[in-house]
Amino acid sequence: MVNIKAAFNWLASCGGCEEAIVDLHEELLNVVEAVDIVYWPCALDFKKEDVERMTDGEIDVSFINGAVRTSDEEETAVLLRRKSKYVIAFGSCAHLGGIPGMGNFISAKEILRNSYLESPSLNQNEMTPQVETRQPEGIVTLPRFCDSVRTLDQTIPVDYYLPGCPPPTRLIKEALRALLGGELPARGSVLAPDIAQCHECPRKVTKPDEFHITEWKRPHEAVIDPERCILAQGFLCLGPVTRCGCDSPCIKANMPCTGCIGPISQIKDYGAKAVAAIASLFDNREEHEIEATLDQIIDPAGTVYRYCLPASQLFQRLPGENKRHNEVCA
Amino acid sequence: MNRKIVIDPITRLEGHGKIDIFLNNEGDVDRAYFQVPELRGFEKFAQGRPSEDMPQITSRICGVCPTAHHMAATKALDDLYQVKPPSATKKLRELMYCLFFIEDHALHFYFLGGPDFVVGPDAPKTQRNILGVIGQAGLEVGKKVIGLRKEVRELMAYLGGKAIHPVMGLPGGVSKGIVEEDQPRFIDAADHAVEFSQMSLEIFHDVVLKNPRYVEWVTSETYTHKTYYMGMVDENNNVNFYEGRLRIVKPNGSEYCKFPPEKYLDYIAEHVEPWSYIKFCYLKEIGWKGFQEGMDSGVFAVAPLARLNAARGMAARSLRKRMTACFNSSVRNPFITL
Amino acid sequence: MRYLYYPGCSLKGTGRAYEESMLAVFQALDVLVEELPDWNCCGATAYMAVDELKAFALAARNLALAERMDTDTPPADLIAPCNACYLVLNKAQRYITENESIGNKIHTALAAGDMTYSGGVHVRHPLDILLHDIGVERIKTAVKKPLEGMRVACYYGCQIVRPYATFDDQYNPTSMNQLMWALGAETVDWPLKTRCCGGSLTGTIEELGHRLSFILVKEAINRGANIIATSCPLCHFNLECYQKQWQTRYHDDAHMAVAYFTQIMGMAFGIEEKRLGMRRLFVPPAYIAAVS
Amino acid sequence: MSETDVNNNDLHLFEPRIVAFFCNWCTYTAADLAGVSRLRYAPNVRVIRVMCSGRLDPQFVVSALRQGADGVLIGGCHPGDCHYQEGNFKALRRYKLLKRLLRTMGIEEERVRLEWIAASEGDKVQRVMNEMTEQIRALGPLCLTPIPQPDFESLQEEVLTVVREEGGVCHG
Amino acid sequence: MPISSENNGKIPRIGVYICHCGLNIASVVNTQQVAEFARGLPHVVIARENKFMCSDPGQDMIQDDICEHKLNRIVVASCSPLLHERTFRKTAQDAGLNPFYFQMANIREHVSWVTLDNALGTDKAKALVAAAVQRVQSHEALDSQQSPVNPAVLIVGGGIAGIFAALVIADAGRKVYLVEREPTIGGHMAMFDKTFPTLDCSACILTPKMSDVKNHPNIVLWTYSEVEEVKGYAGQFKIKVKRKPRYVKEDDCVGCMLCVEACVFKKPRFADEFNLGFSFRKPIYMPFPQATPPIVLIDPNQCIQLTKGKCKRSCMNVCEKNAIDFSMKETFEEIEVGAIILATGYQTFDPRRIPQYGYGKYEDVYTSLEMERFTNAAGPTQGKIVRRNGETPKSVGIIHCVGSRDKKNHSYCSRVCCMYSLKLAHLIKERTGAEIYNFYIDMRTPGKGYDEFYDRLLDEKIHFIRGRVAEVTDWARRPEEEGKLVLRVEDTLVGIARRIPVDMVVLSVGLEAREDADEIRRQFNISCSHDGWFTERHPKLAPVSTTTDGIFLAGTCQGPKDIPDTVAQAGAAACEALSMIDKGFVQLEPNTAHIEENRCSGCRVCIALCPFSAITPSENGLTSTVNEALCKGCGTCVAACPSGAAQQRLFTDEQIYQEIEGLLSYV
Repeated sequence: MVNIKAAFNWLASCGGCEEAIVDLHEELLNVVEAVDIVYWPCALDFKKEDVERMTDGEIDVSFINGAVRTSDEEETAVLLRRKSKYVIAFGSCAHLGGIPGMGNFISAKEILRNSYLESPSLNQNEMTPQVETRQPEGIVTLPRFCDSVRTLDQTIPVDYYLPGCPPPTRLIKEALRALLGGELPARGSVLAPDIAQCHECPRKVTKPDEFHITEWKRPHEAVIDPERCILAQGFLCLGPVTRCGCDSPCIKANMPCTGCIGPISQIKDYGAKAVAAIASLFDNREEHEIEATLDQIIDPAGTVYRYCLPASQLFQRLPGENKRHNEVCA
Repeated sequence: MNRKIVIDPITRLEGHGKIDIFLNNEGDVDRAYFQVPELRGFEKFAQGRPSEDMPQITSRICGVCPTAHHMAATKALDDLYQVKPPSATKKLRELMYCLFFIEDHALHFYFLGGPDFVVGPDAPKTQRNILGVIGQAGLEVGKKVIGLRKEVRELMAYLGGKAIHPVMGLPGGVSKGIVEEDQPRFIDAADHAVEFSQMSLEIFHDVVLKNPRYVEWVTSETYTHKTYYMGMVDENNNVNFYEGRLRIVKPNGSEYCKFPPEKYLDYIAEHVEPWSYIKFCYLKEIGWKGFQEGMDSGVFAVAPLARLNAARGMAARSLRKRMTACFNSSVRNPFITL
Repeated sequence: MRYLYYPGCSLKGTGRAYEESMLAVFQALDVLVEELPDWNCCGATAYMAVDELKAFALAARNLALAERMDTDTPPADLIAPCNACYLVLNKAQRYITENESIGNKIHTALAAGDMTYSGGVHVRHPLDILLHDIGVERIKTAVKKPLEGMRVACYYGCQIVRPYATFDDQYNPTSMNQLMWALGAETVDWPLKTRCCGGSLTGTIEELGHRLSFILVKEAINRGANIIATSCPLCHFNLECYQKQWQTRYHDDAHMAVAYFTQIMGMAFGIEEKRLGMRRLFVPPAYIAAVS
Repeated sequence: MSETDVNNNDLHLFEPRIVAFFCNWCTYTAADLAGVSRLRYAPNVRVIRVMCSGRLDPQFVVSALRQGADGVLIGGCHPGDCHYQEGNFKALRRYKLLKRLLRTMGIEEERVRLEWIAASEGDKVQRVMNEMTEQIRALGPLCLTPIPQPDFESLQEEVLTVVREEGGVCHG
Repeated sequence: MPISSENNGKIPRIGVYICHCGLNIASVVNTQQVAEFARGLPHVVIARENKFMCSDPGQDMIQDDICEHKLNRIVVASCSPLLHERTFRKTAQDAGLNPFYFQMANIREHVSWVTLDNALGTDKAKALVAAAVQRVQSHEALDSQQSPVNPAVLIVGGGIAGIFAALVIADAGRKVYLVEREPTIGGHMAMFDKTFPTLDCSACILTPKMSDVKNHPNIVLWTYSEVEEVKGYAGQFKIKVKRKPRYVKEDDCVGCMLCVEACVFKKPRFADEFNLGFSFRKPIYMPFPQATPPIVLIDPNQCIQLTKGKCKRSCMNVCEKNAIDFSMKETFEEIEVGAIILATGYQTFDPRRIPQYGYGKYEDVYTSLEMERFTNAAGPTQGKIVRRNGETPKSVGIIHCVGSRDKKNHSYCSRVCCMYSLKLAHLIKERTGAEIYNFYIDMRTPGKGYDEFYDRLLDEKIHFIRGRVAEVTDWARRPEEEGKLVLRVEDTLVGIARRIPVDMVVLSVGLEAREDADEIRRQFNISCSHDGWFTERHPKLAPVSTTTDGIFLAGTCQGPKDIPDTVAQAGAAACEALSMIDKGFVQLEPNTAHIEENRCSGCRVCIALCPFSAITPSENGLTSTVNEALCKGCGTCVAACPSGAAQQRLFTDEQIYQEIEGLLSYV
């Protein structure tokens, strides 16, 4: 039996997904038994041109992690798509935008200004990175920093998704098994159980029948009882809105779930649904009471969209830029 | 028009890199540009988020060394909330951090940097990687490497929830402790780690130091930068990974300055080049003098070697011997890539 | 408390007594009253009948001036003691804010004199201020000589309740009565209290005007009143000044003291006559003193 | 699938499109009453009937905005009048939190509005519909950034499809 | 739950029907264009118009098409679903289609009746049709559940409406609980003397009915009681009734009145409510001779024993039945009924709100209701009409529309004032021979024998002056006015202002909703108009139903009406209730929520949300489940469910998403 050809690549990501693969530990050896890794910048020395030289569809499966922020990342994604039979969006960034996705809260302009012109550590040489720089020796080029962060499937067609930040070892192993065994589910599926966190939460038994939260606490504001349901203790745990399959490591570390693995397939917009659920857990009636309770939730948008802003139905609406929008539209 | 060689991407390290090399008419390297073609904008989108989320947000800067960012942010929170963590907290964090750098250095040595030496620079690129290393050093070693990393990673997960992107850090504390019956696991791991690093040093000794070609190589001009070096040290100027002051030494090894991390803005500034998204740090007082080495340039180095250069030595006596074995008095910075 | 005060022409003329007594009373109650600088004609009911728009413009200028002033009680409260001024200013206020076309015209008119008016002024009658801002309790404390034996017919006239009844009942106003009770006086039930005093007819169609005012006084007498309290210079004038003529005109004696309600309050507060403009009254103060 | 209707966006004759979610018992009935009383109002608001304002999933609002609505109006019974006792309070709590979310997302306050309208308040339906239409007309179209779609041409779709039709990865 | 029918294919075949509703829709909406547009929508097989879709031809059209074109989804664009959804569902059902494969687009109430611009109206109609078409595709076949109807009825209010409704239902052999707040039933009608236009004695026709109620085996009569709590739903209401203490044992008192005689208060000195304070009673009293039940009660605020705690208690001693019990406390009764009839009546307008009419200022100004008592032989004056000073009035003015047809008060017409004013005019004339002046805006005398009655009074030389009275004053301008009440009025027929001196003034006060109407409305979860009258489900087609199934309206609580109308409506309400009972069950809208177990993570976000405690954790605690019998279908839990596991039938997420998309995608 011929080994299948696999590629691993990162786009706008942190390398955690690479680590996740390395952390297959001894399993990794079995993988390389059955898989020829033809591209993996983090660990192997193949270059882009090696991929370009391949025929279309030559790679059986590409595991692509990271969101898409630069023109270069877009090109790489497109390249791998063309060369691959299957593309698997690997990890939260590729799946939903991930942490870098929060870049969509602000405009690209803002980000560049902040990093290169306003940051307190700068020497104020008023320089910003350019797509093309004419140097004595010739032109040096940089990829374009795009207007917004995109998920992988907003850039190229994606066949499967491995969720999580990083994807849990268990899910990776199952995915590989399915892949090698040719037992993949319907195209477009997320390769994880389609049910929410609470289902496998180690503290499920301690859930109260009803939630009547009177005060939202931040994790450092009170001691979290290591046995009881974290949400019931008034700490904003996104478990109910979040897919399971990660074996709840954060909760095991006595911290609330922050939703890195994303919503289950039923949910169209993680943030909006989280709003529905969170606002259903307390029962003030007077407007000012409600406001007061909500004031305890710092930065709601950043909380519910932390790992999935680019995947939001709202995608992006830059603050205070409505005028600009109108002009654009008109 | 002079020729240009592009190396894209740079491989076997964390992060995105690209090198543009310009050759002159003689075909010699005229100038090379190491570029980082990547920007995500953490500085900006982190603004407006809850402070206590920083350890988890910033760890996403790098998933290979998330613990470093996580810990840095956590300590920043201590500072922000003006709390001094109790000793148990400090120990737990430090333990976590030690686990991390054992695992991380193992990774670097065997997966990323190591192959260049173990299988050698001339080996075909299909070989120049962990698999090649295993091929060379034998499956036994491979199993050891993997075994140790696994053990350590599991303990990291025990403390931090996730080994990659831990969640333990809180202002003035940690989210979880160790129950007594699990303590032996950590003690064992420590022993294994020491054992393992002994082994690694052996390998290093056999593969590198015993190979004159390598030694000549790495001590050659090409691989040497005479810059300032920065690293964290304890009150005895020994290396410390968790806390202490930042010490900067001159190219000749004498102390340039020493300051508490939170004062970094007084000592360090950043320079922007139009051809890379990365910003270049330099010593504020000396100023940006371009890509120059030497006393007069503000350029300084960090990371393992710099850390050793900036310190008087290692706190652990057992390591001092090893260190001197690597450092013969003539050169202070032999192994730039290590 | 501090209020802006719009006198209007009559309080500087025939109605001096009203101004003097009102200021004295407010002072006695520690209410600061500041005259609106550079005020002009209110727009006057008569003018209103001739050229509404110009009348509004005149009124608007006063309102604009008032808005400019900074007062402790924003939106600026502007006291208009004369019922006519009170009505005209109120009417202008409403038309400017509620009728767009008129509003726009007025704004352009003001703009010509580079003024603006955003509708912030609150036109108020002294009755309103005394009853609702200061209150009977406070007033009771200021009473030195309770007015036992004084039986007051409170005359409101038509303008403070029609068409707008902003602070009292349209058909059966009682604010003045309440003040009088606070002074220890009684009030008589007098159904004519909002009936026409003859207005300016007394000067144009005398016969008609006189009859109207005569009816009022006559009925007040029938009702056992010994003094009529007024809140408007014109009403006051009509009810007071023609009493002699009536005797010849109707061969009927309708002799009755008429005083501004503020004068009556002043008396109860024990303010000396001079400061209450008592001497300006046709019916001698002595007489009023006697009845009280 | 219209992101923002192009011919809608000439700002001069911009006709906002507003989706309303009205509860069956009070607000929808009130809208019927407005009809029966022949109260004319702006035709820009289009009503979706739900049994209770408590049924309103914030996802509906978001999805309406995404699909080209310039505003969303939510109508429920006055506090204390809910046919289901509490539903409108639940709607209120979700609305309040959603507003905070939308604010961060750069969406103007006026675009999403909650109103208590009793079955008898046909006139209020008229008022609110007109008010909101004008407010949003003044704001202009919402113009969310379109959700990016993969650019198939550059992917040589035909190649892709060939490849994709092959199905399973595992050989043998 | 989905049922199979050969017609319910997977691929939607949609029929769209656009109603003209005569010109109601067609005059604004270009129905032809809409139909054309509908034809272009996905899965639409056929789109037609019709003048009246709800008519038989209209419905036949749908049914024929279902068979002929194998339609499996129906959309009707016409009026409000609240009006005709049931009609068309049945249409579909009769043609063998599951009734819930139907969706309605409201292009009348929400489009043609509220839109001026035809083009924009047509666009809006298109959008609504597109939404319905898109939504109906995701509809699923459903069975509507039935719930049994408890055959007992609660009637709130013991006026003529409540009394009549109670008797109708009781005679049909059903149990009735009649709850009245006052110590006796009878309501306003019991206070009247004669009834217009027939002038038959009010008491004579009412009191027999009252005792029928008292004696009817199927009627439980609770007077001096109030409904405390209403739970449940159509067919299954659970009611809690508070019974205030009378301090007299109802079952023992025989109404002999000895106790009243014996009361330590020798003289009656407390205002008698029934005579509106024109006569006096003792702390222990019977509201009026024909009171039903005919038993006495003690006013706890007046009785010395109850206020001071010490008294000779002569009343107690004299009562041989030992019916008096000072220790009595309020008690509560809990009952279950299938239907509720509200007959809570009205209150009269308080003319003090119109000070210029001098009520409360001039002693000889009376309200019409007071006059009813004076004319009544059992009234404070034994039917004699006299001024306070005891003299018989020589002239009486009757002012119509006091509080009615008056923007400052009630803009509506109270409907009965003209007629009762005529009646009073007749009675006063008859008994005093006084000159009588009616001041009216318009005479409104529609009704059997009403206008004839008006004519008759004209012959009786009663004066009618058309004009609204400006004021009633005692200010005499002429000697002949001395000591009289002068009515100042503009006679709009003659066109002059007149002053008419009279001895006595009667204010024909209008009817208004009871001041506590709003509380009652909330308690029973129905709605009311701005004026506070309870609103019927539909002004024409459901005049006695409310928006809440199983609750019906009778009498003036729904709006001003005279006795005949009230009784007629009471009968109608009674029959509605009876038909519900005889049917034996109510069709429940199958819009309940359910939780898909395999999706539910057991997060329990939903449980506290359910106001009816319909959601509970499953036995194993792993998931949550909805008890659909308890679910009322608000869908709050569905909106909250972070897993999309909770779904509401007829309002699934999918269906609403489809509706949103349809609404925005095509127009």
